[in-house]
Amino acid sequence: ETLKIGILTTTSGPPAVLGEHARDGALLAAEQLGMVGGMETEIIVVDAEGKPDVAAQKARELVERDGVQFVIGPIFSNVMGAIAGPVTESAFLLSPNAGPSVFAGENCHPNLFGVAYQNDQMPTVLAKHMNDTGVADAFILAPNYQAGKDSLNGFKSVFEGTVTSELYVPLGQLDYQAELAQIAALQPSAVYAFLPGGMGVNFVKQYDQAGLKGIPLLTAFTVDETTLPAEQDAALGMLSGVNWSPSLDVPASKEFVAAFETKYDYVPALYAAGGYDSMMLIDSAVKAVGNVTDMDALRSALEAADFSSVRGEFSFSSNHFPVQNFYLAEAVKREDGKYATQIVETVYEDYADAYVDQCKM
Amino acid sequence: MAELLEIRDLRKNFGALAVTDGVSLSVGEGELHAIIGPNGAGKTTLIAQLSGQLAPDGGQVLYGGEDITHLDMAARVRRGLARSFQITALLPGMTVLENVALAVQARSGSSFRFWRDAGGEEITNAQARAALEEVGLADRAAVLASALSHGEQRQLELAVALATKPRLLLLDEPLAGTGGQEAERLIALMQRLKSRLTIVLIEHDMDAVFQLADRISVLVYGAIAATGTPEAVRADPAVRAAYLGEDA
Amino acid sequence: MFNLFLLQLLNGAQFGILLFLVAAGLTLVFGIMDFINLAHGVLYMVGAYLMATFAGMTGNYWLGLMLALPATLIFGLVLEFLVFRRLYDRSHLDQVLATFGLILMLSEGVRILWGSAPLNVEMPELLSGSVPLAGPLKYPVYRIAVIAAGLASAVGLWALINHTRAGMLLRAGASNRPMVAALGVDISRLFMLVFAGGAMLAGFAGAIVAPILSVDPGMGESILILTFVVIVIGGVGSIRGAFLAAILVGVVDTVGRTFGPIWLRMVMDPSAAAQTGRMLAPMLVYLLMAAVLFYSPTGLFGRRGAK
Amino acid sequence: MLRIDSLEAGYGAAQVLFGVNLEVAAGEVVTLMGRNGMGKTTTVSTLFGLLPVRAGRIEIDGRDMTRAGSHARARAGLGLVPEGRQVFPNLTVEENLVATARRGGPWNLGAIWALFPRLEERRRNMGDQLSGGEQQMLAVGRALMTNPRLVVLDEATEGLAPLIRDEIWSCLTRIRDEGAAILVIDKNADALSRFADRHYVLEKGQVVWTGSNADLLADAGGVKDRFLHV
Amino acid sequence: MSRFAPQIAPRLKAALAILVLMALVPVAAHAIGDPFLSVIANRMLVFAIAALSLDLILGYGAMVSFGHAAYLGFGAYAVALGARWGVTDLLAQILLGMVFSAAFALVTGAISLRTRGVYFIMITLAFAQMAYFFFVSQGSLGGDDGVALQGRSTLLGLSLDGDVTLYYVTLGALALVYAGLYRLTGSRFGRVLKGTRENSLRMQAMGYRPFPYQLVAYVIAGCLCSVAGVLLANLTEYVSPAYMGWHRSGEMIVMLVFGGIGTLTGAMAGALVAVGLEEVLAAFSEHWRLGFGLALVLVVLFSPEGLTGLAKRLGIGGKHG
Ligand SMILES: Nc1ncnc2c1ncn2[C@@H]1O[C@H](COP(=O)(O)OP(=O)(O)OP(=O)(O)O)[C@@H](O)[C@H]1O
Ligand SMILES: Nc1ncnc2c1ncn2[C@@H]1O[C@H](COP(=O)(O)OP(=O)(O)OP(=O)(O)O)[C@@H](O)[C@H]1O
Ligand SMILES: [Mg+2]
Ligand SMILES: [Mg+2]
Repeated sequence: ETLKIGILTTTSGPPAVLGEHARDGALLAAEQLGMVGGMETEIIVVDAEGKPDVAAQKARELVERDGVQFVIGPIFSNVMGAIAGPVTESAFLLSPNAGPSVFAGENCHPNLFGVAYQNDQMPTVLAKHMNDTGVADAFILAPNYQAGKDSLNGFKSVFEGTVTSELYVPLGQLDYQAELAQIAALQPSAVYAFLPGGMGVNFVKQYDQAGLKGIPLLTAFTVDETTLPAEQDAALGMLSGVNWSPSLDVPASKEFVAAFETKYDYVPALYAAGGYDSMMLIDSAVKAVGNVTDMDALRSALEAADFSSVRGEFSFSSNHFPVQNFYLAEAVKREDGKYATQIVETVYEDYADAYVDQCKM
Repeated sequence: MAELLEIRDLRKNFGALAVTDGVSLSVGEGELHAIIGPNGAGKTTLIAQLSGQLAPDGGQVLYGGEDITHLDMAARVRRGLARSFQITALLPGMTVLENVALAVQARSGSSFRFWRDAGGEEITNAQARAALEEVGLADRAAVLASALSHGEQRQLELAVALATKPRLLLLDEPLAGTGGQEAERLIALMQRLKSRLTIVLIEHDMDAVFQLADRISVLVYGAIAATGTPEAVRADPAVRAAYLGEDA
Repeated sequence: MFNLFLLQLLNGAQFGILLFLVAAGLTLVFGIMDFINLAHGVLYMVGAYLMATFAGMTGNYWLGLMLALPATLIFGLVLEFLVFRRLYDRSHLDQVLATFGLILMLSEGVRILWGSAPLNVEMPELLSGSVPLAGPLKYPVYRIAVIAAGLASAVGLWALINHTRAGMLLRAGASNRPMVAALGVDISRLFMLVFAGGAMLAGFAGAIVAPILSVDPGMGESILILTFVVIVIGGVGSIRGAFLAAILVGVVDTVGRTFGPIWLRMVMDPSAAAQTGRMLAPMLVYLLMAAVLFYSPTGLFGRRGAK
Repeated sequence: MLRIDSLEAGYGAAQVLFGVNLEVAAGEVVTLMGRNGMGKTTTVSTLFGLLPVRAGRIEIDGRDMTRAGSHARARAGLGLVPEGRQVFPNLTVEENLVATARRGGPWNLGAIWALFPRLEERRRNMGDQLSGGEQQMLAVGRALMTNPRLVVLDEATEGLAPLIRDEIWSCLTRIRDEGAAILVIDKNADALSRFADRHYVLEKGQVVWTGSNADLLADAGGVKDRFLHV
Repeated sequence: MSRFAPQIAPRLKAALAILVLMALVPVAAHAIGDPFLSVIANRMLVFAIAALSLDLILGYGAMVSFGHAAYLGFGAYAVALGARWGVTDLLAQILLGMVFSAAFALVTGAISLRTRGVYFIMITLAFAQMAYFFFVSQGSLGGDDGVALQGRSTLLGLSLDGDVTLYYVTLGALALVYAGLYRLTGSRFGRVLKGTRENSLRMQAMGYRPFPYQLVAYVIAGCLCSVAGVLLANLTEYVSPAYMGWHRSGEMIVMLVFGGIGTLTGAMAGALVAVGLEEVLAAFSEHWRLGFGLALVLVVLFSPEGLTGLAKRLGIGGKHG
C-alpha cells in the first residue's frame, strides 16, 4: 500500500508563477519528510494549464487512474470549480490557495479542505486595519471578475469609513493612468486594491511613478513575493494582508523559508506556504491513521490539523477552512537584497471566515 | 428588331474622372453589337454597370423593357444576362467541369440542397460538358482551373458565361490571350451564337469585330463617339485616328 | 468633472500611443508585409526580458537598451532564417499555425531561461522624475519619453513605407513576391531585413515599456490581441490608420471605462448601471472594432478590395 | 546573350517542358510561338527562376544562371513583361514604375510617359484601378524601366487597342535598334513576322520548328498549318 | 455513380478507419487495464466535432472565424441552464444550445459577412469576446468561476454517468456530424460554398448571391459546434466562460490547420492528434509547450497541408486526402 498524492496546479503558460510556488512548497515538504505519513509515497505532479476542462480531466485522471488519495491544488478559482467535484468523490482535495466562498459555504464538502484561507478574509484584514487606524474614506479597486467582486464586497463588509469610489478594471489591464488620475483627483485617505499578478506589478509601479505614494496603498495578493521581484522599490513600504509571510516568527516557518530558499533560490510567497502546509497536513493525517483506505478516519485526522504549520497556531472551522491569524505586512528590502513582505502587526487572531454558518455537513 | 437592351444616359465617375459620360445605346434582340475604343475608354466599366457589378451614378438600364438599373448581379443573371471577365475570374481550386457545372446549377433549381451529391447530377454535368465542348475544352474537364494555361482559362471564361443559358451575353475581350486555332474556333462559336442570342462584344481584335458585328459603337473617353455598321465605322476618319490606326 | 474628462482624454491618447508603440513592429510585418505574425507578442516580451537582463547586468538603463536592441535584431534574423522565410508565400492560416507554435515555444523558452516570476527594469535616472500636471497629479517624465518613442516610430514608419523605395518594394512584395524578384530586386533579403527590423521594433517597445509595465511571461499574450485590433481598425497596411486607431482604442477604452458608469447612471438606475457598466467595460474595445468594421468593412483607412 | 539548353520543368507532378533549346543573341528579336498550353509561359517562368529547373541549363552572357535566384537573372539584364499583367495592385502607377526601376539605359519616367500618355494621366491611380489595357501598358513600362538588355514579353499586347499595339511594336523596333535583344510571345503572328529575326515553335513542351523570318514567311515545312493553325 | 467517387472514396475510408479505431479505444483501454484512456479520448472526440464544424466555414467557405469557441460555450451553458430549468435530456439540451447558437450566429454572422479576410477574423473575434464577457459578468452563473454541474445529462432516459456510455454517445455524435458534413460538402449547397470561397465575384456573375449561403453555413457550423459544447460540459461536468475565450478559438483554428483544412478527414484527424499530442507531451514534462510548439512549426514547415499533406506523402488517403 502506497500513499499517492497528486499536485495539480497551473505550472505552464503565463500565470504559472503561483502554481510553481505551491508546487515547490509541497515538494519541499515531501522531500524533507522522505516518507510522507511514514509510508511509501508517490507524488504525481500535473499541470492544470489554467484551463478548467483540462484540469477537470487531469483531476479525474489522478483520482480514477492513478488512484491518488490526496490532491493538492489548485491555484485559480475557476479551476477549483472544475476539479472539486471529480476529486472529492473519492479523494481529499487540499487547496493551497483558492477558496471561493461557495466552497466555504453552501458547497462545502467533507473531502475538501481549504488549507490556506478563504478568499474574502484578506480584504477584511485591510479594512479592519483601516478602521483601527481611523481611515475615514477609501478608494477601492479590483479586476472585473468574480474574485474581484468578492474582494471588494469583503472589504466593504468590514470597512466603516466611506468608500469614495469603487472601481472595476478589465482583467489584464496594462495602463492605470486613468485610475491614478481619479485617485489623485479624489485624494482619498487610503486606497485598497486587489490586483493579482502582472496587473498588480503594473499598478504598483505606476502608482509610485505618478507620485501618489503619499496616499497609503493597501493591497491583497498584489504585493507579495511573486510580484516583488518586479515591483522592487516601487512597492517598498506598501502594506498588504497576509496569513503568512517569510518573516513570520515561528520556528517551523524559519526552517521552511531557509530550506526553501536554499533549494529553489527564490523567496517563498504564501502560496508556497500553502503547498508546504498541505503536504504536512497530509503527513500528519496519514501518520495518525496509519493507512490510506479509511476515509472517515483520515478525514477526522485532517480535521484535527495536528501538524506544525508554518503559520504557528492552526485549526479548521467546521467548514474545513482555517482558523488562523491574519497580519498586516509591509514590503521591505531584506539585507541580502531580496524583496519580501514583513509582518508589522497582527490584525486578526484566530480568525474564521464568514461562511461557516452556510456550510451544512 | 425589338430592343432587348436599352441604355439611357448612363453615368459613372471615379472621383473627378467621368468614366461613363452619358452613354445611350440600344441593342436589338439577336444583334451582335461590338463596342470598341481606346484603352481606358470605359468599356469594361460599362459592362460592369450592365451586369450589376457596379452601380451607375446616373441613367437607366432597360432590359426587355424592364428597368434593371438597381438589380444586383445575381438577379440579372436569372433574367438571362451573363458576362465574361476581361481579367480572368474563375474558381481556381475547382475543376474545369465544376466551374461550368456551378454555372449550370445556378439556373436549374435551388442550390439550397444539402444532401444529394451534386457531382452525380448527370443532367447538370451533361450540360456543363456541352458548354466545354463548344469552347473546345472538353478534354480538360477534370483538370483544376488553376492548372490551365492562360489561353485555356480564357476559353473557360466563355464556357462559364454560356452555361448560365443567357439571352444577352456581355463578352469582355473573349479573344484576348487566345490565338490561332483557338481564336478561330471562338469566332466561329460566336458566329453560331449570334443566331441564338444577343451579344455585346468588347474586343480589340479588329478582324474578329468586323467579321462578327452587326453594329459597332466606338467609346472614347466615356462617351459614344460613333455608332454604325462595320463599314461606316471603319471608314470614319475620327475613329481611325483615335483608335484603329492607319493600317486597319 | 470636465477637467477630469479632458485629463482622461489625454490619458487615453497616451495609452493609445503606447499601444501604437507596441503595434508598430506588427504594422510593418502584418500591415505591410501581409504576414500574420501571432508571435509578435512574444518578440515584444523577449525584448523586455533582454532589456531586463542587460540592464541588470550592466546596471545601466542606456547600456542595457544599446545591448537589447541589437540582440532582438539578431534574434529576429535568426527566426526569419529558420522559420519565417519559408512562410511568406504560404496562406495566412499556415502563418497562424506556425506562429502559434512559436508562441508556445518562445514563451516556454522564456520561462525556462528567466523563470515565471516577473522581473524589474529600473528606470533611468535621467527620466525618473515627474512633472506637475492638473492639480495634485504628477505626470512621470518617463511616460513623456514613451510618448516620444511612440510618435517617433509612427513618423519613421510612415516615412519609410510611403516615401521610400524600400516601402514601395515591401508593399509590392506583399502582393506578389515572385514578380518583384523577377524584376531584379532581392526581395528575400529585403523581407529578411524588414522582418528583423519589425522584431527589433517589437523588442524596442518591450524594452521601453519595461520600466512601467510588468516583465512577465504573460506580457506578450495580453497585448497581442490589442495590437491586432489596432491594426485592423486602422485598416491593414495603413500606418496613419494604425496610429489613429491606437489613439481611438486608447481613448474609448479609458474614457469609456471611467465615464461609462457615470453616463449609464443617467439613463438607468444605479445598480443596473453598475451591472451593465461592468459588463460593457471589457467589451468596449471589441464593440468599437465591430462598429468600425460594420460601417467600414476594411477599417478606417483600409484599401477597398484589399485582403 | 541567352542560351537555354535541354530545359525541363513543370508543375508538381506534371512535367511541361521536355528539353527546350533556345538561343537569343544580342540585338536579335526572337519569337516563341505555339498554341495554348504548349509551354511558352512555362519556358519564360523557368527562365526567370519562377519555376525550378528540373534539368538542363540556362546561360546569360555565357554565365551559368541555372540555379541563380530570380533577381540575379533580372540583374544580369533580363526584363519581364509577364503574362496576365501582374501589376502591383497596391502601388500607384508611378510607384509601380519606379519601385523596381534600374538606371543605365534610355528608359526613365519621362520616356514611359511619352510612350504611354494614358499612364501619365493615371499616375496616381492604384494598380488595380486601371483598365485591362492600361495595366498592360504599365507592365510593359515597368519592364522597360529596368533598362534590360533582353526584354521578354509574354503576350504583352493582349487587350491593347490596335493603335497602342502598333506603338509597342515600333517601340520594340527602337529598343532592338539600340542594341537590346527581345524574346517575344504573341498571338499576333503577322505583326511579329514584320520585325522578328528568328522564330521558335513550341509543341507539347518541345521546340518542333525553328527558322528565320524568311523561312516562316515562306512557310517552310508548313509550320503554320502543322503547329500554329493560322 | 459519381464521377468523383474514385477520388473521394479513399478519404472516406480513412475517416471510417479513424472512427472504427476510436470505437475500439474503450475496449482496448479495458484490455490493457487503463479504462481512463477513454476519458482522454473522449476529449479528443469532442474537439474533433468542434474542428469539423469549423472546417465547414473555414475550410470550405474561407470564412476564418476567430470566434468559434463562443459556440462551444453556448453548448456548455445550454447544459448548465437546461439543468437549472429541469431539462436534463441531452437531445433537448443540444436543441437549446443550437437555438442559442443559431440566434447568435444569425445576427453576428450577418454583420460579420460584410467584411472579408483578416477583417472577418477580427470581427468574429470581437463578437465572441462580447459573448465571453457577457458570461463572465453573469454572477448567477458563477461568472468567471463557472458552475459545476450536478451530474451528467440523460439521453432518452439513459444515464450518461458511465464514462464509456458518454464516450460512445460522443463518438456517435462525431460520426453523425462527419456524415452530415460529408454529404453537405458534396451537395449543391456545398459546391456553392466552395465556389464562393474561390471567387465570390465569379459566383455572383453566375447568378448566386453568396451571402445567404455563407450565412447558412455559418449558422450550421455554430450549431454543430454547440453540440461539442454540450458534450464537453457533460464530460467535465463543469461549465465556464474559459471555454469560449479567444485562446480556445485560436486553438481550434490551430487544430484544424494542423490536420489540413478543407478536408473533413483532415479536420477530424487534426483535432484528435493535436489534443492527444498535448496530452502525451504534458505527461512527460512541465515544459510540454516547447515540444508542442515545435511540432506545430515543423508540421507547417515540412507539410504544407498539415497532417493531410503528410498522409498524402505517405500514400494514405488518396489524392484528395
Ligand atoms: N500552375 C499550373 N499548375 C499546373 N499546370 C499548369 C500550371 N500552369 C500551366 N500548367 C500547364 O502547363 C502547360 C503549359 O502551360 P503554359 O502556360 O506554359 O502554356 P502557354 O504555351 O503559355 O499557353 P497560352 O498560350 O495559353 O498562354 C499547360 O498544359 C497547362 O495546363
Ligand atoms: N476603381 C477605379 N478607380 C478609379 N479609376 C478607375 C477605377 N476603375 C477604372 N478606373 C479608370 O476608369 C477608366 C475606364 O476603365 P475601363 O476598365 O472601363 O476601360 P476599358 O475601356 O475597358 O479599357 P481596356 O480596353 O483597356 O480594357 C480607366 O482609365 C481606369 O483607369
Ligand atoms: Mg476593359
Ligand atoms: Mg502563356
